[in-house]
Amino acid sequence: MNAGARRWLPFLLLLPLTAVLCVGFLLPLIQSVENSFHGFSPRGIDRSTWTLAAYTKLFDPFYAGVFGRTLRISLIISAITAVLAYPVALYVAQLRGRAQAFLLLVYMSPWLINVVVKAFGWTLLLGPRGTINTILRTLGLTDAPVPLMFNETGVIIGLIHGHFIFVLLPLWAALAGIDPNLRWAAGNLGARPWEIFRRVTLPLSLPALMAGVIINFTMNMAAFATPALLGGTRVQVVSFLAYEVNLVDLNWPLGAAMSMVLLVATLVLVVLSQRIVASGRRRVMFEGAR
Amino acid sequence: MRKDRIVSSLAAAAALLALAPSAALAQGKEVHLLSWGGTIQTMLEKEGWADRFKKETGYTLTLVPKATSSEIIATAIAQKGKPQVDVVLCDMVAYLQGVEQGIFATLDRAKVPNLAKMVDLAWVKDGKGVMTYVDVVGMMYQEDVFKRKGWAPPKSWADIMRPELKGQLLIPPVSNTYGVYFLIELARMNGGSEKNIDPGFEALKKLAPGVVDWTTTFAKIGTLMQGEAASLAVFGYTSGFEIRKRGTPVMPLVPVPTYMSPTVAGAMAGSPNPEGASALVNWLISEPVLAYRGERFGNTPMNREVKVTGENAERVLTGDQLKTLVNVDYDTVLAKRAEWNDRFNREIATVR
Amino acid sequence: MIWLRLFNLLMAVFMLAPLVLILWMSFTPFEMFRLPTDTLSLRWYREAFNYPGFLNAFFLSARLALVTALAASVMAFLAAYALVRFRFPGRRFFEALFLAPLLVPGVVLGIALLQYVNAIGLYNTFWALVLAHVAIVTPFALRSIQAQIRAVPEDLEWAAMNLGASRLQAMLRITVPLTARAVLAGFVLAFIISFAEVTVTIFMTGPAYPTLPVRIYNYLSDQVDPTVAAISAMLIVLSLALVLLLDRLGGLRTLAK
Amino acid sequence: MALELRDLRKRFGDVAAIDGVALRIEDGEFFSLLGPSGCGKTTILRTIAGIVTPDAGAVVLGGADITRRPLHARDVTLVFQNYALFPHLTVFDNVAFGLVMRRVARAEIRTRVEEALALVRLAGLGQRYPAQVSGGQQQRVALARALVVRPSVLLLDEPLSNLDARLRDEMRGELREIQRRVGITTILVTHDIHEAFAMSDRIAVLDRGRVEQIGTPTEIYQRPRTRFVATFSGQMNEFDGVVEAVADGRASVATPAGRRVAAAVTDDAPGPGARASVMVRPERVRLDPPADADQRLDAIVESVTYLGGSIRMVARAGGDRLLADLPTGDAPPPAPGARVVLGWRTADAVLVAAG
Repeated sequence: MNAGARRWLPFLLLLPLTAVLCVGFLLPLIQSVENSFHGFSPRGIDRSTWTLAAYTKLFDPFYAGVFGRTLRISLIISAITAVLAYPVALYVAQLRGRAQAFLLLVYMSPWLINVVVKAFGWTLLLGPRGTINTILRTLGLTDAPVPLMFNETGVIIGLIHGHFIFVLLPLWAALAGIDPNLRWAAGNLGARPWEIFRRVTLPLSLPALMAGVIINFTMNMAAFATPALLGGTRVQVVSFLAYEVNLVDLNWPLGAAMSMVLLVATLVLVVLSQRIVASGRRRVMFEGAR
Repeated sequence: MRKDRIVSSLAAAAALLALAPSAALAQGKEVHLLSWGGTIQTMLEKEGWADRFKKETGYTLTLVPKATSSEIIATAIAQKGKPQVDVVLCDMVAYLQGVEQGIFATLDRAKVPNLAKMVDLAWVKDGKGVMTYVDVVGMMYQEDVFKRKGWAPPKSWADIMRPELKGQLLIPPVSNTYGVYFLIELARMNGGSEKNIDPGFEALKKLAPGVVDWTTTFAKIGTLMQGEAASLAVFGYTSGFEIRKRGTPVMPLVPVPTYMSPTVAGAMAGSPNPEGASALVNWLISEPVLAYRGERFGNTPMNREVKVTGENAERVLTGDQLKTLVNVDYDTVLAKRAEWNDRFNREIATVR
Repeated sequence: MIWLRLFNLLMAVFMLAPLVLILWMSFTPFEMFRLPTDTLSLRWYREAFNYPGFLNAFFLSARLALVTALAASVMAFLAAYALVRFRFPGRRFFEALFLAPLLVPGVVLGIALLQYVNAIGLYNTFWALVLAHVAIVTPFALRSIQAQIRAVPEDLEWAAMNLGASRLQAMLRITVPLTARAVLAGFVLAFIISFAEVTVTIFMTGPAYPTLPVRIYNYLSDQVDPTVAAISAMLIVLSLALVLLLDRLGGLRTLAK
Repeated sequence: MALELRDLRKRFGDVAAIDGVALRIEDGEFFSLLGPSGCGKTTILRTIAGIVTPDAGAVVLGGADITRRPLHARDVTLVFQNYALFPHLTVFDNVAFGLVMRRVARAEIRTRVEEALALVRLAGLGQRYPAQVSGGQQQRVALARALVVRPSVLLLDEPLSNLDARLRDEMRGELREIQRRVGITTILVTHDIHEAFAMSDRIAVLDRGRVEQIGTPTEIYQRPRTRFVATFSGQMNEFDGVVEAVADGRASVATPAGRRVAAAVTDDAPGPGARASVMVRPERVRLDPPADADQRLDAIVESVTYLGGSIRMVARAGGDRLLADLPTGDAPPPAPGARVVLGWRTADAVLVAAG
């Protein structure tokens, strides 16, 4: 139904953003895709030859391993974030307006501080002689410092902290938007609180949770500063390696190929997960009908 | 209505925005220097050296600051063929990568008169660049910690292999300039060389489990040393002094054989302001600038005529000392850089 | 309920811990990132103001974030409107395009942008930064706006048009006011993200436009004094003040719809 | 102004929502589109308003083809089923919206909006928001908003369906009254026959995108032309069979059970040999029929239900089941099991072709 709207109207509305994205994103990216198919030597990119060398190099077990680690860490972070964010969203959603807004701000606060500076804050907190280890030692829980930095633990803590809000926001919006009548109706029909949660609240908030987790996941996959600063060389993720390859080796074709593979892999995963969610939602509804 | 108030305050903000002065680009009389933020930026912008340059030459000096030599050279290469900067100042190894990609012009002796005053060593690749000052690769250790634990202070490169230092080390990775020199020294120490780097990697592999972090920046080393997360670090000699000066009880030392880490300046080929570029390179290797670097940071000037005085003077290398420094085979380093870095990432970086 | 509350308190502590530490450390008398023990000092606040670069960078970042957030929220609104209200060929392509900047590592996008912007002669201009930042923040602004437009019954627009409004008038008089909260939320999110962006900006920004995060990043490359902690502390206080102002204007509750 | 629909067609995927509709609505007429949900009546209304573009056919208003005219330039206003009141505007601003769009002078807007609010008995509520008034009041705001611009045609999309029963009855009368006073051509979409009968000058009964019959309420109710119209417009006793003979404005149908039933017919009725049904409304069936009731049946009472205004009797006559709505009188109705005679006049029976 789109009478009264001329056929070009949607395109006219899309034009400004598309134009900006063309210059600010698409065309540079296309150039970088082109780079990924060129040869490389210490003398620079050889634009006269076309080759798949950069891509075949990525089949190497080492690069595959780095991709695997990136994927694994990203998934772990998203999973933990989802589990942690759900109760927080539940709590925030039932607060009154102003308290709600202030609490959301607390969760948004990691963005108010520069990543690099924040990393120094983490060093003071997580380092071998940092606040947490000092507390643990004072309580007599450990003798040797617990390694919380320069390993995956550090990266996971840092990224859960950094990307928490992207799961929390949509989830909170969905939970706050659920008609309380539905819960009352379920209770009225004899459902206990846990049942109400499982059969009404959870299924209704699942799409939002999934949307948040997907954004969170893609951000984890592309994160650079936090893994570099909290994980160091020991936790090599794709972005970190892409930095080294692009800047230290100056091998732009390989760097571009890496990001292309990362982009495509993430996109595929996102689309796949959306499919699974769609079929999962049908199942939840079916179960609910039983 | 309160919605109106939000809208009107947004509108007011937008109006302010339109009135805000946009940084207009001064044309012609401007020279762009692509280099580090940090101390260089402080020197130029806070301590008034950019104004001095303008007074002396008439050019407005604008710094394009980056965090690392790799970022500096990547920025320069991205502008290949259509550069927007005139002069690049960064670490030797990264600079040579730029030379290899053909982004630098040959310096003109007539337009850069100070070149005549430089030591012979300072010439880079037939005049594609010039070393301004050098730092040496050093170590720093926590005096208090060593005393407390009854360990002997380290003296030589070999001391780093001592078993009690396991879990106490901060070492720069091979992607870092100091890390490259350290790798070469490890190779030489174990009977290898730039051309036979395997012994170096074997030694790194032995060290790897005892490394707290493969650290690339001065700031991170400072923080970790201060928090006693580690007690021995390999890095630039001057950084050690800087950290000590800021109240962390580290003792810097320079083991023999000594490696220098030069800072190189040069002009971009096809730069928008070639005259200004020559003037800036000339100024960067001039006496006052290099004397300042020497006095403030203990950097050794490559200009023969610079006299360094003050507390750091004793750390500045003499002409004779300069001759004893290790000659690194830069051609090999350059050809192997990506390969070594790749190997480090594969074999060493994740070992614990 | 008590458990939920306790858990939430714990999470809030986790969220605020590094910030509080930085705040605390900004009062250190030492020249390193070190927590003050017996005395507090304001020396790093003085340093922050003595260093001309930081103040200018702050204003640049604020200006950039404001322009970016304005442009992004307006353009994201128009695009979201088209995506929600119309069925047309290529719709999914546009949706994917608007979300894609989220998926590309900043390092790669930064270098690609540097080359491209240099090639088209936009290097070292304010607008190059705006273009890049709009691309980066759009995915965040677009989502919530899209959802909110979907929540406005289409019949309201039809009713307006039926009463003589053109589609544009219907959009401006009906859909815009009814989605103002989401657009405002998108604006705030875009502002925050643009203001904090480092990875892409480091590479592509020219010398005339070093943003505050880039300044801080570069500053920490070979110095380590707590000036940046003082700056961060002031930023936290400033954003708190802004939030309170927004609350006075009634905007905070609109954020939390 | 008169409105004409010429062979209007619209498909949504496989479904023909409008399947060749042709209508003419006279100036000042109150016209209803009546049909079950999904019959295409709302789509027709939206096509007139310009929200839906038809695949074929034309909408002609006062002699001008407005099929392709953008909806904001049509001079036809619609009261939406859910009213579509703008939640962020006051009642006053909602009503004023169309006038603002027409760039009417401020002072005139004020007087006209106040007039319109007075017309729908909402004077004084102008500064409230839609959420602050009751459902019936919302409905009247929507009506005022549509009327204030003095459109050529007023479209009403199930305007009473969201109201409770009492309010609905009240509004029905009020709406009709307002329409008469303003004298505006009005099209009502509804699935409620009582609503359509009570308000309309004429009615079009729709089924699956097609017009089944157009006529006055009396014609629709008393002389339905199709089986669908007959059964949709109320209860019917049906006798299915084959037409035996047609003569003198009456036709007789033989049922498979051997019964002969007659009905009054017009010229276009099914001819001899056609399968058809004779239909009689229950209230036309009499107990102990008077002499003029020429159709008679012996039946046994099955059940009797007291409905207040009438008594619904279900009886069985051979294989046929009969409904009769009898007036409540002083005499008690026959008990279940009693033998009775039921009858009606041929003139009260209609003949429709077999569905």
